[in-house]
Amino acid sequence: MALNTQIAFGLRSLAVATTALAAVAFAQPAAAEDAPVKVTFIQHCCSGATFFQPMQFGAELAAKTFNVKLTYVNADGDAARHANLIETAIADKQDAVIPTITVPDALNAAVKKARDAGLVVIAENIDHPDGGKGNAREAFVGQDFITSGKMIGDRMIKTHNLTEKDFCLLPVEFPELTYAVRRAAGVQLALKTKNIGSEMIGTGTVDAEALSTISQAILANPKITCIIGLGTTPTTVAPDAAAEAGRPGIPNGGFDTNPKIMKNIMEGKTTATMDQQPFWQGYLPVMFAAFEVRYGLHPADFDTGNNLIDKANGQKALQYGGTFR
Amino acid sequence: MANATDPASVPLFEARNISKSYGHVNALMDVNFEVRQKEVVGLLGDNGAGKSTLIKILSGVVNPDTGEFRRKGEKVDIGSRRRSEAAGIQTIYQDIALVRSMSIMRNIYAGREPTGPLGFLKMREMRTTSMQILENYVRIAGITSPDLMVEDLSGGQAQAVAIARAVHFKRDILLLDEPTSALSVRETEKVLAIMRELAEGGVSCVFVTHNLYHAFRVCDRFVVMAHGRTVKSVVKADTSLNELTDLIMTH
Amino acid sequence: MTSENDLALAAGPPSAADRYRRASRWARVRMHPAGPVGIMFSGLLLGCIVMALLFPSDFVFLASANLKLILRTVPNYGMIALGVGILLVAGEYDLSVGAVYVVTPFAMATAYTQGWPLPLAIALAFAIAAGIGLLNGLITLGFGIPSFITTLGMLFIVRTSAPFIVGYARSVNFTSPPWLKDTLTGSLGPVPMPFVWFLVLALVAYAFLNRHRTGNHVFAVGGDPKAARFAGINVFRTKLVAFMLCSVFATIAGIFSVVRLNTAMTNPQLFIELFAIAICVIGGLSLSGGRGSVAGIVLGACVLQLVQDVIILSRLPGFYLDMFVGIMIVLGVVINQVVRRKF
Amino acid sequence: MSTPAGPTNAELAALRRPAAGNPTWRAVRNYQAINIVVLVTLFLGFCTGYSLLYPDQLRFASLGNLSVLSQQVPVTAIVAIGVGLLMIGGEFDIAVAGTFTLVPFVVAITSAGSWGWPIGVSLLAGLAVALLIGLMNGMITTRLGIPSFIATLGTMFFMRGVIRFVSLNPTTKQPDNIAFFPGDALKALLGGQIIGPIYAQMLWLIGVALIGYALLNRHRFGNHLLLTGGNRDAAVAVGVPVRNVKVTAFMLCAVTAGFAGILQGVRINQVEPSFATISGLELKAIAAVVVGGTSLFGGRGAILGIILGAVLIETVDNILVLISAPETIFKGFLGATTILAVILNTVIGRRARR
Repeated sequence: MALNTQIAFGLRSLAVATTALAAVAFAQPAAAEDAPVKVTFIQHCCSGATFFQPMQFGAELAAKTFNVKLTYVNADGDAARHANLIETAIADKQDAVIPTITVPDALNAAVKKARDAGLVVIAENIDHPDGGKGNAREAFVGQDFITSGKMIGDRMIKTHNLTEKDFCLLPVEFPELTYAVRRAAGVQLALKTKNIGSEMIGTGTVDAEALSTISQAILANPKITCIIGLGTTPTTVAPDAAAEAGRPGIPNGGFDTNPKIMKNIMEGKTTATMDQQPFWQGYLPVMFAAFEVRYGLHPADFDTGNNLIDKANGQKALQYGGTFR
Repeated sequence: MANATDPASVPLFEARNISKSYGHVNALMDVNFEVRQKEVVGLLGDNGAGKSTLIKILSGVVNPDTGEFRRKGEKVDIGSRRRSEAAGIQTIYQDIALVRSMSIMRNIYAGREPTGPLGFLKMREMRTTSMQILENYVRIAGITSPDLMVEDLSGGQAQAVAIARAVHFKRDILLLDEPTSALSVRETEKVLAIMRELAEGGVSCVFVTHNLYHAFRVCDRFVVMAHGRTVKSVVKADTSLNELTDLIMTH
Repeated sequence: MTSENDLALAAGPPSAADRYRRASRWARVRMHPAGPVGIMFSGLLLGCIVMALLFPSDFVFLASANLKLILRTVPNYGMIALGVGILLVAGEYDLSVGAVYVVTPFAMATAYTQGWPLPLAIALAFAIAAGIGLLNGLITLGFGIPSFITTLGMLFIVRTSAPFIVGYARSVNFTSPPWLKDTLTGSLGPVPMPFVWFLVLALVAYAFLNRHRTGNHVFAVGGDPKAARFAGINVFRTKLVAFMLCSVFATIAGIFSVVRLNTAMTNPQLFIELFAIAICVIGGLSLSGGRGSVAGIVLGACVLQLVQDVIILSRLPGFYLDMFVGIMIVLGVVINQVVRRKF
Repeated sequence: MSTPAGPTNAELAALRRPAAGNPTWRAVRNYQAINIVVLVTLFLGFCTGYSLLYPDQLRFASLGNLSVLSQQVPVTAIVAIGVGLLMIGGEFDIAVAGTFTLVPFVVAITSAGSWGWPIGVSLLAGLAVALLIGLMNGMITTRLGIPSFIATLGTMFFMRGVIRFVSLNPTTKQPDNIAFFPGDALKALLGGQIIGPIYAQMLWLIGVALIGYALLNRHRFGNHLLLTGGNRDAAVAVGVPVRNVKVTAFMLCAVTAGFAGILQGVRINQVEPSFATISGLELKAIAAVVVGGTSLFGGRGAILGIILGAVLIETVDNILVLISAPETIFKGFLGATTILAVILNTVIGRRARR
């Protein structure tokens, strides 16, 4: 041990930053009863995005609770990097890896390799379209985008009595991302039952710009009588956009929660939002992994995404926003 | 040596025993150089003779290893650009040291802007004065407004503006380092004429050039350098173009 | 025409100066740094008005809601572009503005919700901004490396700093006092306050760049650092000031956004830095420094927003908005070149 | 070219005074990319040494980890070589992520389904598209005379739209990922395991690097490129067709980006339209190139340096994963690495030249 420290100290002068980090990471908890379970958790995109905060909070809470050594990494929306991170986890002799199956064909091989190497693989947030039959992941914790899209669509139709005369704007940060594509498909499934038309528009992630883009779209198209934001940014700014376009009170709803969306819901500016409960998507897979590795308990699929939040049940979501919600 | 008590014979500026070496290379060895009132001095010599180093030292960009400077007999320090300027020395380079993308007026005042409270510019004062400068010091045709961009001027016009700027700010010694080598024949004539006018008006010039014909036409005196030393200092009346050429060639 | 004593270049080809003297008022407009973008803006505006009058129901450009919206939106990128523009004139880039725009108001909102008095929280935001600008400048100038690299690195460092310090990606409710919200985002008569503030900031930037000593130095160091140094200008200090101003302007824009949305988030706001540079270049600023005008930046921001507005109002598929923005950026710069070259 | 305001002959002579040590050592010291070679060697040496001494703490040098690196690093490095060559010519390409995505899309679409082209033809079609993109970037930049930073910023946004269009799923009318299974032969050729942790991508990188080296250091084009980037006026003066050189560099850059995109697509069996938007590949590539000692202003750079720049960036990232560094720190580290490496390059470079 002393030798180890000495060498580490000597090398530190070579590359200060690297060693400093290494020192932090190598500091293992002293003599735990069980060895910690090593888990790599891969968030698929968007470092710094507030949506993922409850997820990370959940993962870290579970790690603390169940003596897990957690490596939380971000694939930056790059499928190849995602595959790399899974393979790195295998090479790093992790006990479990928790990926997001954003790009199924890209990750199948890596997931299979991880299973073959004896790792527990639990998917979170986005699943293979064919579920458990699609690849070798053992369980999935997350939202069914299509079902949840249909749910918010149905809710908007029901609350606002939308008919075929209505028209829905579906703003989303990046229209080509998986969540956008599948949520849009779900929402359109609901809208189709009433023959309601819809149109997607890309807003980007800059809040102020998204606000303007949506308002302009409302101005340009007086047919628009309903807004369903397919991601956090457009859902957040939708009511303000309607107001700035001179048509406050256009029915609007969407996906995800954050303090601002919750505030809008409680103030009645937004009808409802589909909460996919990212806390569970962080907490459960880590817990499942720890229990399977330690006790051989087999995990199961868990749909976190059926929590439709409106004014009636939003108080807690507002209260615990940013941690559990 | 001149009698120090006779004010007329005291040189305007003197550099004594200047030496400068870069590593093992001696760029200047024990050089003496002086500029008198109302004269144009030609500083001649082949490449590597030490002219540029001397000019850099005089304009305060480079510090000599040894040596001292006197202005009108009094010892002065010219160890930085500001001190050199304070000693009345201004340098004009071949690649005209004006900001091409700025107007004439802003160039003239760059770095010494007249300002009011909070550092805001006195625009009216700047405009009128710069127009006066352009009209008084060197009458430059084609320049109708101080708001013209320098990049829109011809090389000669720009060089004239640079000279006007230098003269306006009370410099009485102009170092002109190859000021004409980027100019057309016609423009070169103008700049040579400006030099003569300036000397007669009380601003002494040091003219560094490779072109002996130009030098011979405007200079009152010649200093020939070679291998980091001054080889000869001679007034125009005592020499000829051929002699100067020989001097440079043989060293 | 020319006397013997005169230094006229009698028989030479007419210099640009001669041509300038003879140039018409129209040509002088085109020669102004903001000329091309001004022409572009006027043409675009005229076209929009004509179209709106021809098709009042399909193209609702003149609806007061739409006009207000444009005025509300222009300042978003416009304010950032003012700072980026000043720095561009000084001959340097800042890619870190996109991160500063997010992080400094986030710090302000966090401090405010933790009970700091508002002025102190705002001061904190500006202090951090100035610090980042200072660091950008010190690294760039101290080590003599390209600012493109320094600020590219800083973009990533600053972007991750807030989530790193608070431990998670976060969003903070920022319910500002009504007076602040009204002054920043209300409206003055029919004109939205953000635009009023944008014009005020543009005036400040103009006063700084064109009427202040340091502004004069900014033009000089950007145009020709060697000549500037020769004229006795402190290049280091001048550029440092420009770096700090750039970050400060980004922070102002960020505070407006946070007050407008009542929320500060750590979400990365992608591509802001690139849009800000695009606005400057459309506005006639040179990427190599030394040239440009505040009017150009203001008009550049207006043009970019107008184009976006036209695309959405004319019901071109919003799905391909990016594509039109891309064409617009290239076209804007090309028009700039063409108009100027014709002179 | 004479520059009278520059150093005098005496100063130049002083600079030329013989350096200490023997000629080989001097040649090593004067090599352009020496700083990055030393830096990467030290860094890799440290990581390898540590992981061999304490394999349970840092599994850097394990077979599995090296396999990952040998599949990932070449892709980044190949993109960086193209971007680097272009930067040596004095220009930027901000649109590489678009090319990287669009080209494999073209290959995947034309080689499957109703198109059904032979894979070889599809590959050529993909590379032809890359050439076209490069030609477009180059023409906009050189013929219209606008800065490449802005020109390619425009084409970046433009290509996003194009990618959204070509990626529309005919049934859902939404952009979608496309599966890309080009057959075992091509898979082995472009991404097969050669031996141990060595994958085909490594060989392709070596191939591209050799071509890049030959072009840059052993071919007239390289000379023209260095001259164009280093001193455009001088290049024009000696009759170098500056515009054509730049357009060629743009096309080389697009082709390498497209080829890297194909390598990636073959490896992960899928092409995703979102990559063009959020990957940030353009900035990562520029970072790798300048970390490798290439001058941002053109005229200076070495292929080996560019590759090592990519190696450094990818390895630092890999190490951060292996030591379980907090997620929020990754991008910050990329930024810090970039700044520090460039400082190191310039400062040491300046000192060596002094």
